[in-house]
Amino acid sequence: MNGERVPTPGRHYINIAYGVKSWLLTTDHKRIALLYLATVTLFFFLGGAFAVLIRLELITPPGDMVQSETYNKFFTMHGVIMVFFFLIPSIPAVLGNFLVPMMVGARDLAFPRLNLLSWYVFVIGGAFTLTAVVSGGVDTGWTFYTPYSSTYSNTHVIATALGVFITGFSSILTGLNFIVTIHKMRAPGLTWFRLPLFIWSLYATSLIIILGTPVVAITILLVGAERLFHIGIFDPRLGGDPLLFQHLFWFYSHPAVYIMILPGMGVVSELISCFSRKRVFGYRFVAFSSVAIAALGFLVWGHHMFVSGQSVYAGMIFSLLSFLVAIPSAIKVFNWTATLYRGSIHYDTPMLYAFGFIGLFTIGGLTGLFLATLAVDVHVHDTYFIVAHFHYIMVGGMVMAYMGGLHFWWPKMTGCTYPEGWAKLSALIIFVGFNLTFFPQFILGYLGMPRRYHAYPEEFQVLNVMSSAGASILGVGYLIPMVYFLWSLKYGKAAAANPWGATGLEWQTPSPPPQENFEETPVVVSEAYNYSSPALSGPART
Amino acid sequence: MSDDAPTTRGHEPVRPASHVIVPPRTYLIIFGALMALTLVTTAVAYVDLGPLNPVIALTIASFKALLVVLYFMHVRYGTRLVWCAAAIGFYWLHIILALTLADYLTRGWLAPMDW
Amino acid sequence: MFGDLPLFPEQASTMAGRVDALYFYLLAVTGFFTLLIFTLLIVFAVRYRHRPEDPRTPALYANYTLEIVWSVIPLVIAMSMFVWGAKVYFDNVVAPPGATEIFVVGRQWMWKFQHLDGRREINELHVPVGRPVKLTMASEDVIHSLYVPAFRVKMDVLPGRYSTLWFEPTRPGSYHLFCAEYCGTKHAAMGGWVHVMEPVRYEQWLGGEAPGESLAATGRRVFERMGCVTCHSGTSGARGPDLKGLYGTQVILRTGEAATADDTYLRESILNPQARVVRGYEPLMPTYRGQINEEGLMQILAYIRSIGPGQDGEQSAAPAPPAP
Amino acid sequence: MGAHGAPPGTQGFPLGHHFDDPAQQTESSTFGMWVFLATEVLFFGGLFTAYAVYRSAYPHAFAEASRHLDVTLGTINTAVLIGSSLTMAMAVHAAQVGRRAGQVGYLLMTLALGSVFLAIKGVEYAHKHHEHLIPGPGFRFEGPEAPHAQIFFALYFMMTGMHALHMVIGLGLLGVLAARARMGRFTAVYNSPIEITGLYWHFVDIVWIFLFPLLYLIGLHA
Ligand code: HEA
Ligand code: HEA
Ligand code: HEC
Ligand code: CUA
Ligand SMILES: [Cu+2]
Repeated sequence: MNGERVPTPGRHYINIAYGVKSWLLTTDHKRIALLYLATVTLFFFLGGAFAVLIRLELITPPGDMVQSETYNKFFTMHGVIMVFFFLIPSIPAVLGNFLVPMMVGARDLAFPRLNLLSWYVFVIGGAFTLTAVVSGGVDTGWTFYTPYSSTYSNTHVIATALGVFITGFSSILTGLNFIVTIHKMRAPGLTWFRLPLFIWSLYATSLIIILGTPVVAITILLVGAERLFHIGIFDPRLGGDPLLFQHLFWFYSHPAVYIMILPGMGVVSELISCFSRKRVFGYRFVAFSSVAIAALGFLVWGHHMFVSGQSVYAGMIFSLLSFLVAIPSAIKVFNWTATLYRGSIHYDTPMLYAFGFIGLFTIGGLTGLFLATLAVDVHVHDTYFIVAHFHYIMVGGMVMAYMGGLHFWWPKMTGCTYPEGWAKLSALIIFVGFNLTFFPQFILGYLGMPRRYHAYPEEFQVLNVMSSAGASILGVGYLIPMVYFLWSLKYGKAAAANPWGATGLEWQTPSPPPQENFEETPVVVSEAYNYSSPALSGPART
Repeated sequence: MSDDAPTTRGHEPVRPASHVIVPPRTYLIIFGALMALTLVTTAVAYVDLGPLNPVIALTIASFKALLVVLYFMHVRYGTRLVWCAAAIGFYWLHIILALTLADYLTRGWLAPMDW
Repeated sequence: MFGDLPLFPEQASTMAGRVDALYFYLLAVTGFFTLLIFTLLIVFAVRYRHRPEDPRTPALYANYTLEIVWSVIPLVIAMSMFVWGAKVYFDNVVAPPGATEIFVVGRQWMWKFQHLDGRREINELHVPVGRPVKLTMASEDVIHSLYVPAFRVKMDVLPGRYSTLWFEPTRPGSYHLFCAEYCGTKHAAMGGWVHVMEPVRYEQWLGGEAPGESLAATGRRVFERMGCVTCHSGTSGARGPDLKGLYGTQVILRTGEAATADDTYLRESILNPQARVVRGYEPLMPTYRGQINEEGLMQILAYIRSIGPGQDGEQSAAPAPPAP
Repeated sequence: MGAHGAPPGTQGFPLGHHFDDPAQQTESSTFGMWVFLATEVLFFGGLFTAYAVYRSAYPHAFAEASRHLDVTLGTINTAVLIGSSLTMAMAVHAAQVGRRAGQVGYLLMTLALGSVFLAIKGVEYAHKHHEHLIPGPGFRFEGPEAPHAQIFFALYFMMTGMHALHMVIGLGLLGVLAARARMGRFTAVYNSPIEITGLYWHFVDIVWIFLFPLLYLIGLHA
């Protein structure tokens, strides 16, 4: 449109400016995405280090490696860091930040400065939590149950809680930005039903963030107030009800588990479609099921409280609703599978991760049904069955999707190509290591091994050793990509604009994209994933 | 959701459509109504109506909030999208209230029931 | 090495079989769907792998029949899980009448059990086989959770409130007892054993030690020692109401509301007496908050239960009669 | 950021580089504020839930504790806040018609009324402090309902405190706006900062509209 906006060839968002300041003061969504990538990766390895320590301790039945106090801090820090500082921001803040404007054909998010602010807020929240880690840690579990957290624990609850509270605002800012961008900044011709499914899933995620996060924020404030001033809100000795905390906490934290899976589902829709060269089957059903998950996800939080002393009738309502929320997930799984039918399937690394996701998410999700079944949950609640359930979804599902997405968009984000052979190998290692780590935990859980135990009866040892062995394989699987991604930045081949032959606006601009994303505002004339029509699908790839 | 269709990405400089200018007279009327309702709600609180007291107090409060939202905050003249954004928070508030109370208000049920 | 690899927990209660049946149903259904998805993934992935000579893929859109089929079938299956699970859960919550009563106090980090005959145990619980047992539980500090995997039962133990749990052991033996809710430093050590005994052995165990006095009798002594009798003497002109025949009945309060004199009510009457004042009495009773611990409360409770309607005194403290 | 190559008709409109036209930018900021307010509803929503739970559990304690609040001051404050909403609405009007003096005047009036509200709130807090009604070890309350009354006051201070915090933030925004309005930054074409601050201010008013009956008026008739 304006002559001055045409970028010089070879100029892109990375080499347009140099120096620390040009990164720390940037409002470019692409650079902010990379800032998030760096911080989130740091937190992943930190959380992973705690996982390693957990698994080391659990090799032998008596708690002989560390004291129970220390172990309790391990799993708390592991859970807090992984959930709030890695998984929640992972896909949204890294891939979402990078891709939302590109996929809707905009030059940036609606509020670029808020976007930068969100990263700073995230870093400050992380700093509080890290301070807590360094100065001795917290031992409440990531769930911060009262009255333990509010009255009895003598660890750094306030610092950690404050960290989580602050990070919450970072998510809120990101979610707000996405919602407004998706509503207001779509390119001409890009109607709702032409949007990539990744955008739909992030839209649903943002809804959850907007409506859920403030509740956990105020809950954390109440815990802090209780701890500092003994006001009685959660203290049974003063007439308060500790279960109220659980209600408020899970009102956010159950929907938050969908914050931790919907973006992954969005990524997988992109991957499946691209690598089978086919439009996603049942596009509208997949799109609406994201929104349905977001909405229904707010109605089921009480399924974490089946044996907590909540009313039996409330338990039944929550159980019923939990089964309903499984249906949209089922719709997605079936539609992804159907997308493969009569496709032209390529086995590039991202697709391997997508396969991994579907398989492991299915297992994790189906075991969620065991937990939603009241009588079975009574037995397996707070056992390793739960631990296995959520790692299957969060690690087997979301982390797989995140890895798949990183591999898929890495050429776009950095302009560099990673070594395909190593990538495939590590995908395989991760898959094997993952199953070896977490499958035995289902058995352990049904046998009755409680979670958050640093010592356990002898008969559980064999399964625990298997799990620890798996974890070491898994750890290697995560370290390899770390190495070759960094390697590729220096030695990787320059990436083409559209290396996978994918549809989608982000592939119609050079890799890495110019500062303003597009040389001119794109105009969209067809639906997403138009792989069947030769004219529109971009360069064919064999 | 069609009213924010991407034609807004066209390049004609339009004056923001959401800026319907509400005449000050309307504001004054609404202000009067809000003040009157404040007095009513305080007055009613002194009368013992049993369980109706909180119901009336909340009804009046909701009505006042509605007036503020519709006129002071221009939702009456806003797009459907703004209308949705204004409603969704309040709707979600009812979810958390309803399901939490579903626990608290049914906790005592089991004991007296002879199953 | 794998010789002692356990894959399935022991079944030692009436609930265990029922939960396991449900579990196997779930395993079958989810196993079916897992296999289905995996098979389709593999078959499609192989059958439709990319071949350079392939024409472009067909433009398949949604098939509404298919979408409805694969939404409704899971929905129906899920509802069957819900109904079955809810039924078993409900039976798991409501104790059968006539169950043996045991009082449980959880605290950081031990379990204390009080039998009605006055016997006390720590971290070990002896129960007879074939008889339903009902636990009335409270915590002195944070939330704990009493869990016996072999029985497939678990219930959180809360501070400031009673929760209950029941089971009927079916096989003699010793089974793990765990604290399942994270409760602080020694959470993992807060466990022990449930010893299920043949009736004969159980009688022996009962007769083994000096029987001591019954829980209700202890409760009565506490009642006297704390000075409750001065007001609740049961004589005319006493300042407080007579507690004989009170348990489980309806009490009319000052406000005109009615309350059932169950465990929770009695607990509140002692710790926060003025919250619900009985009609016809002055709010004279002082609070005993901070002066009596959960165990003492349970002893008084056993005593008040033992003088409930239709009870012959402190020896046989039977469970609450079903309230009207 | 800043305008580059402003399309005709948008002179004086600081168009962000990533927006195509003023309408898109204005609508985005208004909508963004609404989304933020949805968040805010749920933020207070957690407190309202706690309130609902404890009021249903301890109705008498809540009524009794509520009687320790000053209904007169509460009512006056409600009126003051509604008045400030009126002046805020008028400020938005002045901006829309591009009257600079009106903008500054009404913004300052809103700021003044908001400060009056906070001052009265401060007086109330001081009274509560004086009467030892601040939850915590120093809390004193006659009668058996003391612990439950403490929960009432805990909620009272959390709710009004969070509300006051929002007021303080609002006052800060108003101050900045008034200064910028004086410099003539806002015109009939570009005024969305005033508009969205107005939305925020009205929201804070709405929160109070609910807090007032829930906290002050529940014990009057007994
Ligand atoms: C990303 C995270 C994530 C996701 C997506 C889910 C998804 C689900 N979760 Fe999970 N959950 C967690 C993370 C997650 N969970 C965590 C972290 C905890 C523990 C927290 C803690 O205590 O620390 C937990 C705990 C948890 C509990 C509480 C257990 C307890 O503590 O006692 C329950 C109970 O109902 C539950 C249920 C479910 C259900 C029904 C789903 C459903 O959404 C799953 C739906 C998916 C499918 C069903 C699979 C696909 C469908 C098909 C292949 C078709 C066949 C379908 C049918 C026949 C219906 N989860
Ligand atoms: C959100 C994401 C997430 C992720 C990605 C993970 C990843 C992993 N988790 Fe975690 N986990 C949780 C969320 C997550 N977890 C939560 C919420 C809890 C509950 C906490 C609570 O109870 O409060 C939990 C609890 C939990 C437990 C139960 C603890 C207990 O109850 O006692 C276990 C035990 O095996 C475990 C293991 C693992 C393992 C082996 C991984 C692996 O996938 C990790 C693999 C990664 C690596 C191995 C990193 C590789 C890096 C290196 C090898 C470098 C090492 C560096 C140094 C040592 C300096 N997790
Ligand atoms: C100063 C006299 C006094 C003492 C001492 C006293 N009470 Fe009471 N109690 C009363 C009065 C008066 C009532 C009736 C008013 C009320 O409900 O508060 C009452 C009511 C009760 C009730 C409810 C009775 C009903 O009919 O619902 C119970 C249970 C009870 N007391 C138990 C105890 C126990 C246990 C103790 C000792 C630990 C005790 N009381 C000590 C005066 C006393
Ligand atoms: Cu007690 Cu865990
Ligand atoms: Cu959940």
